[in-house]
Amino acid sequence: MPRILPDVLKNLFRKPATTKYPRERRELPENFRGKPIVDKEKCISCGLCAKGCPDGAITLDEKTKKPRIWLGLCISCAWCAETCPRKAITMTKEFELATYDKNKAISK
Amino acid sequence: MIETLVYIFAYFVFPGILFASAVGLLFMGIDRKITGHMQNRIGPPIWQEFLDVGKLFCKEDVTPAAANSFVFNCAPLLCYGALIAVMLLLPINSAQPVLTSVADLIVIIYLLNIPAVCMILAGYASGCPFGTTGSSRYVVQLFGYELAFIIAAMAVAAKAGWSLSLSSIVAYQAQNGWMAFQVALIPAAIAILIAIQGKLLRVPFDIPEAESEIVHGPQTEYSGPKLAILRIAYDIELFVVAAVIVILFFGGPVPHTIGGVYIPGIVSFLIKCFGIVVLSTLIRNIAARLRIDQALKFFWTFPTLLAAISLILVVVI
Amino acid sequence: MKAEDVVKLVKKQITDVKIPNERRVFATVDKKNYKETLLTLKSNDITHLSTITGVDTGEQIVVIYHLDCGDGVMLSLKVPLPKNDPRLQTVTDVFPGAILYERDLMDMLGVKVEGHPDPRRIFLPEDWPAGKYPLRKEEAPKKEEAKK
Amino acid sequence: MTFIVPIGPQHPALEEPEHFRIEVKGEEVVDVDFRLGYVHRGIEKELCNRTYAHGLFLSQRVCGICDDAHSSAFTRAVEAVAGIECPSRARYVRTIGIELERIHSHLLWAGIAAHEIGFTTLFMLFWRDRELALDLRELLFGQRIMSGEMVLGGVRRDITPDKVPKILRNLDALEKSTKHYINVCTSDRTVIARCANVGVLTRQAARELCAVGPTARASGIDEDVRRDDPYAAYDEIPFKVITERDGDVFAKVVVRLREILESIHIIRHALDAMPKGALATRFPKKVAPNEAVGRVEAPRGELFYYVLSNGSDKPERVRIRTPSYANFPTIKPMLVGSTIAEVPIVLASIDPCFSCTDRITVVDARTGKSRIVTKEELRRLQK
Repeated sequence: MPRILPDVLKNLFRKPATTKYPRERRELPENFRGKPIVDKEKCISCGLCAKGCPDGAITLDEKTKKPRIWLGLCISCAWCAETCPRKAITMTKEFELATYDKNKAISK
Repeated sequence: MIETLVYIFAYFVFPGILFASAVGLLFMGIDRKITGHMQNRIGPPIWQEFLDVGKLFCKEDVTPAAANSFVFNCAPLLCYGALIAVMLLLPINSAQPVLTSVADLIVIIYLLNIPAVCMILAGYASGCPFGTTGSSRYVVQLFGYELAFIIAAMAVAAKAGWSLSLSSIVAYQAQNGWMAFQVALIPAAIAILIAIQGKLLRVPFDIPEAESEIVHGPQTEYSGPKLAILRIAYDIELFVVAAVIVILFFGGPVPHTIGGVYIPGIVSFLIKCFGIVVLSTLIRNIAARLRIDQALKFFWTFPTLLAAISLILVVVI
Repeated sequence: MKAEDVVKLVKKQITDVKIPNERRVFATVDKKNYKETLLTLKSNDITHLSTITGVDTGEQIVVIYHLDCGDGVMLSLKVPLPKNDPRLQTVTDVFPGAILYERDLMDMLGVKVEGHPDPRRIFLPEDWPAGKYPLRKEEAPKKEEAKK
Repeated sequence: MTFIVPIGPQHPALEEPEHFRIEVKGEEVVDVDFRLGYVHRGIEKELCNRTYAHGLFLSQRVCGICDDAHSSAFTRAVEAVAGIECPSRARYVRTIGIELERIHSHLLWAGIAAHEIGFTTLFMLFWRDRELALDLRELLFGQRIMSGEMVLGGVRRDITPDKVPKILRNLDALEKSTKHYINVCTSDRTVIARCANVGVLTRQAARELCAVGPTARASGIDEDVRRDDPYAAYDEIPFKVITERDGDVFAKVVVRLREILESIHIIRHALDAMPKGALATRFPKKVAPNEAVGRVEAPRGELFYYVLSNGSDKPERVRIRTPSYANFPTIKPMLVGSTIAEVPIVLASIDPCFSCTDRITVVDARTGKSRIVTKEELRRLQK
């Protein structure tokens, strides 16, 4: 008698482990690293984040000198969030970043 | 004139194309849903098979250059036609099948083999190495399970007074109880249930279509409507083979009255078929796929022996 | 097999031995007798060749054989080769596992390994230009293309 | 007449692109020749072009599954080059990260192996329980796979005491289900039929071809970098190295599943023996010219890094030799003589990680003649 049989029959009455993803969402732990966002007021445009970013995804805006993160290159390693002296950059819980428009893939 | 109209209605609607396809696809959908829950996941909705087949019909129809196009194109149709023919010859809602006194057990067994032969031809004709490997495996497996299947069917025919016609078998079972409960025929019932696991290419024996080794075996090169027809044919085969087993072993379309509620023949027939499909799904979910040589060795020893024992028991006693 | 007695084994052939910590030994051996060194090591049942590294130091190509000599001691044998014509005998007869690392050397650094059983190109595409070797010094990496 | 069954580069059994040409006589495999290089990204050249801190993020992405292994090997090599010693609390957090990754990597492999032999239920159950380990990594390090936990000289995020109960709860559930799976795999007749004495790698062949990791340990070679050459906190944590004798696919399944139990044991021990202390030390920008070897026991075997520094803030040469690269020659002795049905399960049994290998790839060909089968020849052979 295969030992997996009781397992399979019990599964029939157990709650399925999978969820209907787009409709039901799983809550994420608090230090989840998703899309980085920049808080313009706190930022003193020191440029540390742009130097520290491993992929060079952060460039300083010409006029406002505030960081602009291109999500195409960003690997959400939260290195900028750590090295920022004013903690201006924080990691959100957002991970669905697919867009059709390249210009939208920038975290202002 | 009325006779041909009845026949046309029977062919296209009731036990024919519409009914068989709908029930087959529904059974397969429920089968996938149960498999999902057995693997602790939600699984697709029950009507998923209809959606899949519908999508496939809208897809482009491709015939590979290297394929032998005539055989490649007409294999699915032949396979589908044979199964619908079997549906007409089975006593579904009453002891009399649609085409009375034309066919008996031998024709049924022969017609049930045509889908397998078509698949083998399709595999060789598709000109892709996976197809050829899949077909050669299918031939080996065909000899494996067919032996047990035929011996078990003969045992039932012998028990029902050496008559090969299905209606007489159903009639025999109506008088003195289901065949499966006869002591002599219990080994044959077990043997045939294992044999259909091989006939329907279900997991312990889905070697011709081993998706991790040879992609989809004979059906690798199929796409679009041809693949849709093959899918419907496979689902109907699932229903038809279960139907044959119900007729041979579990009393066929016999109306019951349980607790004052009158259950018509066709409903009890469908329930019993569904029972067999669920049993096959259970076996599918608790075993890994065997190699072709192991499968052949298994088929020729265990189920064939059981079927032979019950045949001897029936003939001797 | 401690680091010191690994060094004692092949004392004669190796020069400028460095032992940074008790489980690492770096040594250089000359092109002529690197094969016997490997043979003597193999005879003292050091069979695990971790890998073969090729380093292009500008004026010469150094081929390093990294051998795991049991309980964690790692011997790295360096064989310097002239840049213009780097040539080596194969060690697949001593360490069959090296069949792949040598093909990697041939592809990436252009070191000719004679007697290799199957000197096919290993991972560069067939139509890769013959003379170019990616890990050589003169192959400068492509400039960072302009970002967004 | 032998004909060639091409498997890959796109094939349901292979989760990454590689191309195998299996020369077959009927069902029996006569010869194996594979061609890789489809995911080659030239990481070694790129590492010499980045500073050490940025190189760490790149080295993590050599392999999609074992990123902690690569970052611990890179940090071990670079810290040895720079002569930096990482604080003890960071060593414990690193050990926990590495062992959690070993658990989810082994469960991932077990699921794929079950899929290869057609046991879809086991495949689904393995991957359901893998979520327990991935949830832990998400809780502790922020992301399921690319944890980015290690930094040169220490660790970025601490394991605070309030997370410990959740870790222990998940570990208990994992232990219970892994024990159940070991019973299932060792007792199920169809699994035994498909895995026992299939793709056998004899101990002598494994030693000669320098196989590493579970592939070698399944053939009886008692080698484990965590015990022989301890790094992180492995010298302070007692654990057993698991070996089997007969070297077939079944032994590899058992070795990997029992290693999961060992990993759970290591994490529990590391959790309650974690010392207080700093998380990271400063890492100098420039590193004096030096060379060092960093070895780590990745889930698939011994991962080897060699770093040569030249005084600037960029390494002079980084050599990465991944475990799958070492295990690849062993495929030939395992496969020749078996049947096509066994090819996927034997290929999967060394748990090949082609993105790892492809940064340097490998082709093992039949000895003597080497010929490239052209497209037409393949087509003609198939007729």
